[in-house]
Amino acid sequence: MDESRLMNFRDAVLEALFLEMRADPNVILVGEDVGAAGGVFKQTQGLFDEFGDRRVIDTPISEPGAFGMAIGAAMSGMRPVFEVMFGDFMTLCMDQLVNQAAKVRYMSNGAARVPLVLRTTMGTGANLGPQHSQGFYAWAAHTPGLKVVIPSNAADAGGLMRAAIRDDDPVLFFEDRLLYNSSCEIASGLPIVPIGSARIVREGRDVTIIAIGRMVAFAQEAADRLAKDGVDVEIVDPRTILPLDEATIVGSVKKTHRAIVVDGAPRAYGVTGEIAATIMEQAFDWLDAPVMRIAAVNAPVPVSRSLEPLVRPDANTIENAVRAAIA
Amino acid sequence: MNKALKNAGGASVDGRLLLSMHRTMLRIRHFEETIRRLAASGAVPGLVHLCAGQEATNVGIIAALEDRDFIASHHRGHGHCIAKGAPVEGLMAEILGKASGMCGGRSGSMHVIDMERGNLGTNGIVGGGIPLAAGAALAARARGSDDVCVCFFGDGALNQGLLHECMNMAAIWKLAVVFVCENNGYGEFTAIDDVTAGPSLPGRGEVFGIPSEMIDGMDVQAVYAAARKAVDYARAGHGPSFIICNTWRFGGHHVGDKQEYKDDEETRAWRLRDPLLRSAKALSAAGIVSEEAIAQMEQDAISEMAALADGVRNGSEPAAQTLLEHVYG
Amino acid sequence: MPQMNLAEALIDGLIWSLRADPRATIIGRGIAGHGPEHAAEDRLKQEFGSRIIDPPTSEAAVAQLGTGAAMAGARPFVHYGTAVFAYEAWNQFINEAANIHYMSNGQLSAPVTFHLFHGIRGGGGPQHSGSPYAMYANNPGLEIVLPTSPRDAKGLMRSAMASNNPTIVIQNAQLLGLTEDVPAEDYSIPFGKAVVKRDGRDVSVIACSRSVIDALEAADILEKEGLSVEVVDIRTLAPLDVDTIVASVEKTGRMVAVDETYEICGVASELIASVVTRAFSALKTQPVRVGRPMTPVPFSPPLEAAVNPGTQKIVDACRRACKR
Amino acid sequence: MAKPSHAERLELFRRMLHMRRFEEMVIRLAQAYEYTGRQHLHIGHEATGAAVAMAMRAGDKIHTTHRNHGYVIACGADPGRAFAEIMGRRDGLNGGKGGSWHLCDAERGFQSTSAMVGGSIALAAGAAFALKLAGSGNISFAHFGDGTLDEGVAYESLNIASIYELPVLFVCENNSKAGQRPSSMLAAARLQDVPAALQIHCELVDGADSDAAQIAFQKAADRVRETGKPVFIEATLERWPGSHQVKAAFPTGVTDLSLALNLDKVEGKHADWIKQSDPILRATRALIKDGVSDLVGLLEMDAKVNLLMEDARSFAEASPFPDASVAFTGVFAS
Repeated sequence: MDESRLMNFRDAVLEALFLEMRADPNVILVGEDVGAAGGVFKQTQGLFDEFGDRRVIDTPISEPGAFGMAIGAAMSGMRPVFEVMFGDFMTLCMDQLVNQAAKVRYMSNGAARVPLVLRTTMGTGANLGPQHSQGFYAWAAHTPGLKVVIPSNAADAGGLMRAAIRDDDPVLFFEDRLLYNSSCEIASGLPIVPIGSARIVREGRDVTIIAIGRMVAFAQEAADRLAKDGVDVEIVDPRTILPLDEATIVGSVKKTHRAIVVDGAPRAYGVTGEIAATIMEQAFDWLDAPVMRIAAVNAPVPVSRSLEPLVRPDANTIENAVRAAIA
Repeated sequence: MNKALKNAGGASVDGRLLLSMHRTMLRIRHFEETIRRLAASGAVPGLVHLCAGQEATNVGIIAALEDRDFIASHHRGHGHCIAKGAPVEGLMAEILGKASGMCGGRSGSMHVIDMERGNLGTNGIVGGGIPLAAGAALAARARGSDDVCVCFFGDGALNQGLLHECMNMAAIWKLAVVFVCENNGYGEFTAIDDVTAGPSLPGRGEVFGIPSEMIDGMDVQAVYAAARKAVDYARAGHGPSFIICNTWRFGGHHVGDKQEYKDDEETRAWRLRDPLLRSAKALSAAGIVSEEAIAQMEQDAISEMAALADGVRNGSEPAAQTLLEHVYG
Repeated sequence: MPQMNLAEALIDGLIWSLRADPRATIIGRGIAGHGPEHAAEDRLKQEFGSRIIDPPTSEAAVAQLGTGAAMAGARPFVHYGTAVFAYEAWNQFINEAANIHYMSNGQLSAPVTFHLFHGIRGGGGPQHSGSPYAMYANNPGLEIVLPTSPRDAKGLMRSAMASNNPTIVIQNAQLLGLTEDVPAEDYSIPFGKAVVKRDGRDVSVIACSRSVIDALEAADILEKEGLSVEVVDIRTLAPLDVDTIVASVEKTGRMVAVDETYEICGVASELIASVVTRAFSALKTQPVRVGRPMTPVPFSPPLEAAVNPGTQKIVDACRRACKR
Repeated sequence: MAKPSHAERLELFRRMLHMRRFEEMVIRLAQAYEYTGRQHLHIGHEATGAAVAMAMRAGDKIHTTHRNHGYVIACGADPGRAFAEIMGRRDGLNGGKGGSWHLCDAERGFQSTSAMVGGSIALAAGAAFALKLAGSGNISFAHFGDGTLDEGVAYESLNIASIYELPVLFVCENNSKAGQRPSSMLAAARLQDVPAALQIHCELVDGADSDAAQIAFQKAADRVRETGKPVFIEATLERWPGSHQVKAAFPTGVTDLSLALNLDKVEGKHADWIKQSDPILRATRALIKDGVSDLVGLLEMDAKVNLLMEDARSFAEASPFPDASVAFTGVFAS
């Protein structure tokens, strides 16, 4: 009776919104063009028709004010899903995010809470340039009080969105736009995926690749190629950056003795450094080689078709890194 | 005792209400005086911003609210907390960072949150409370409730983009928000006129079609009357209002500020307009209570606050092992 | 050589910058803070009063005022009293100032200096104790400078004002009173040069900002136990001088990375990841991180002390690294 | 001020034609190359953009929003290099690093285009601040759409420009449509009420009327130069039906100047826009009616512009993609 369905990333998140909004009248959606327009990436289609303008709220182009308002609504009993059209615009919400949302529970000694999801898109690959491609999750992960989720596939995206909406703390939910049309089999009922648990995407003996978001797909491609040469790659998808499932990552590295961390966001002071430092602190004596990092270069994202792909890793860079690591 | 009063501004306030507002203002004044002394003796960690002089705006506005309504405050917010019903001992302990503080010593003066009484918190960020207040009103609208939310901010926040954004959204969605600017003439150490453009401050609300007025913030009856109107308007679903209360802080930006930027003559003139003198005079002139009774009320407030100081000062500090509690739920 | 405290040295660096370049201008006040050192600012006001403006509390627009002016040929110095207030100008730092030189393919640059106070400062509480420099450094296009001594403060400020890039000088407010001899004449200290503050044999402590001072104290304590600690001050987060750090770690064979900011995605993590990649085989034991635990900074003094990665935690970390 | 001379009116029209033919070529390029980035075309805004550009003097600065192509062309940028930039090519204005949203031609005072809503208005205030400091007598221009006033930073910048008396001309292109879902959700009855409340002088102009725009922007720029204070102009525009292009197309057809004298022949879904709101056709009619030129003369001018755009396209197509190594350069100025 439990039939799985093929569903893409965008639809899985949308279904999660439908399910949670039906289940809890306190869940509201707030953002630019999320209402009758159905979202600029068609990611909120149908919600306005079913839930109306009291629960699906179109805001002016006033990110700081509108996000602060969502925080206030969360403190007063709502569970808002706040949508920031491009992750780059999250910069406009930083004060509200860091100084209010992340701290309210702690400052109130637990009396107040901010059950809120900030949902935003990111990613290179569409020639959108320096102000519309950035993934800013390292900042969020540097902020206690927030949770940071980066799904790599449709099933996780839907399941994690359900968990995020049910969570009593502010959760940042980063969606790579280039994954929106990627599909996978999803079990009936869209099972909830718990926040804070990594997934071992593929088991292997020779090297562990820890890949973030869309990089998981590149890592799989590289692993398939390497398998033909007898190189057995293990891939770990952390799924959540904060809290990070250190046990799964460190456990995998203790098994393979080699680690490569792959991320599509800038390397400096970012997630690859965090994961690499964690491994080196906790599994130093098991390591046969230093942890390698592959991440976006330290430059803004250029528009040009020839330049843009150079900014972030892909299957080739990952494959080359693995070959270097086991050499 | 129950007769209506008329003041010079034409606002009329029930005698019992005026008496109760006067008592709350006295408690705030002497609470702040106690904190000032504690700070001077080194008992208060960090910076503390006192509201003495601004009691009428704190009390007059909040008196027009019901218990279920919300407020969002700012860094000069002890008076708002007390007027909304916060336990003064817990508040004092919080300001001193003690274990028995309302927020367990985590927040200090600038971040006191009191959800039980609908207080979204004092706030360390200029304008930070404004969207929180609008959000509480948005939540009320989503719930189908007619709860009202007041957001207090200082004149420094008048130039924050957040205010512009939130006034706009409150106007287009008819949110039950009352925007209250406590204009004490100085944003930190800068005179408001030096940094604030435009012919009129109410004009900044009127742009959005929001009923806006500027009132004497040293007159608790006038403040109450304006708040009554704005709160009723919001509760009836008509949307936001904007009240600018002209007031004065008797102290500096924070305890220890020498206030060299203020003019002595101006300071003296404002001192004469002390909101407590004004309400005391109104109470006795109308024969609500005797002057002796008013003096006794003040003594009671002094004793109440002074009695707390030693106990709070000697209270235990929070234990280090509580450090990581409540980062997440 | 005159003695100056850090606040005075900072102001001295600014004064030399304004003398050297008529395009330099100051937006903001309270540059020497509001503590006991605040009077240092008076010299600046006396000499250059007409080149200082006092802006409204409009953090976002003020950042952009500085950036736009820089793009049009001015060299503005923009002061934000407390680093956390600049969260309101985040978009302007990251999406505008940091990108413009690259986006315009070098046609434009934004030589603006943003000056912020950061750090646990005693009762600052959750909203006034923030140290967001690791977040800035995650973003390409910004230079991040963290002075830890009066001499450095003057020379680095001079370089910041002369730099053609958007530069963030982010100063731990508790260091403003540090005093030492500072050359009276004009000089500058280049970015991207870490400095070995103390030579040692057994373990390298790599630190920045306030943590450098704490590390030096820790080194004194450990010396009495017979442990020889080398302390490296990285001085600029971007550009980061990896060579000097690697050389130190290769010499001692042990590494402790210390920083006042949060551990996760913080400075210490980046230092370990980028240094160990190069010095892996020289390392005798695993690297150790010391940072702020993942909680907002509480207000109450004992709780505040518990989050500060101060001297004792550095001492413990060095012992751990040396297996003592 | 004096009414513009025939020569000035023709110059304005010439720039408008450049802008229109440029954007039409962008559509063709997008069709030919399945270009994946997005662009925001400036069609329908030509009178405003050209009038602003003509009011600029050497040394003035302008900051625009992402709907910027028209402005950069009106300011005199090389269309070939602009096409190349939009296509991400080596010889683009920004060497392929900026793209459609961030065109920059600093030599001509075209400082930057910010794709962050509200970005341009604040940057232009900063430019005005620098120009005032330098005492050059130059002014800056801020171009933005009606949605920008929803942003707090716009309000902060207007306040700052007012209190510091900064020489900046705020150019607001209001193309929101009454009765439709507005791009602006401002509660204010009129956009100008916001700057007016901050004591900034305001003007309103029909942005599709090239003569009115030319006079209004010249007058406003003169006023900024004379008083040293900001001025805010709202130019009202009817949104071009292809304004939000998901798929590159010509919803109102390729512009045909001769239609200006045969408006009754215009049919179809967007006939109203073509008949009433196309600034190019309106200007064509006015120039002919006032005897400034005749249709033959204007068509000749148009033919030259078309040739220029063809050449520019060839230049851009011939330009290679940039070498990979430059992706990592130019992050910092030296």
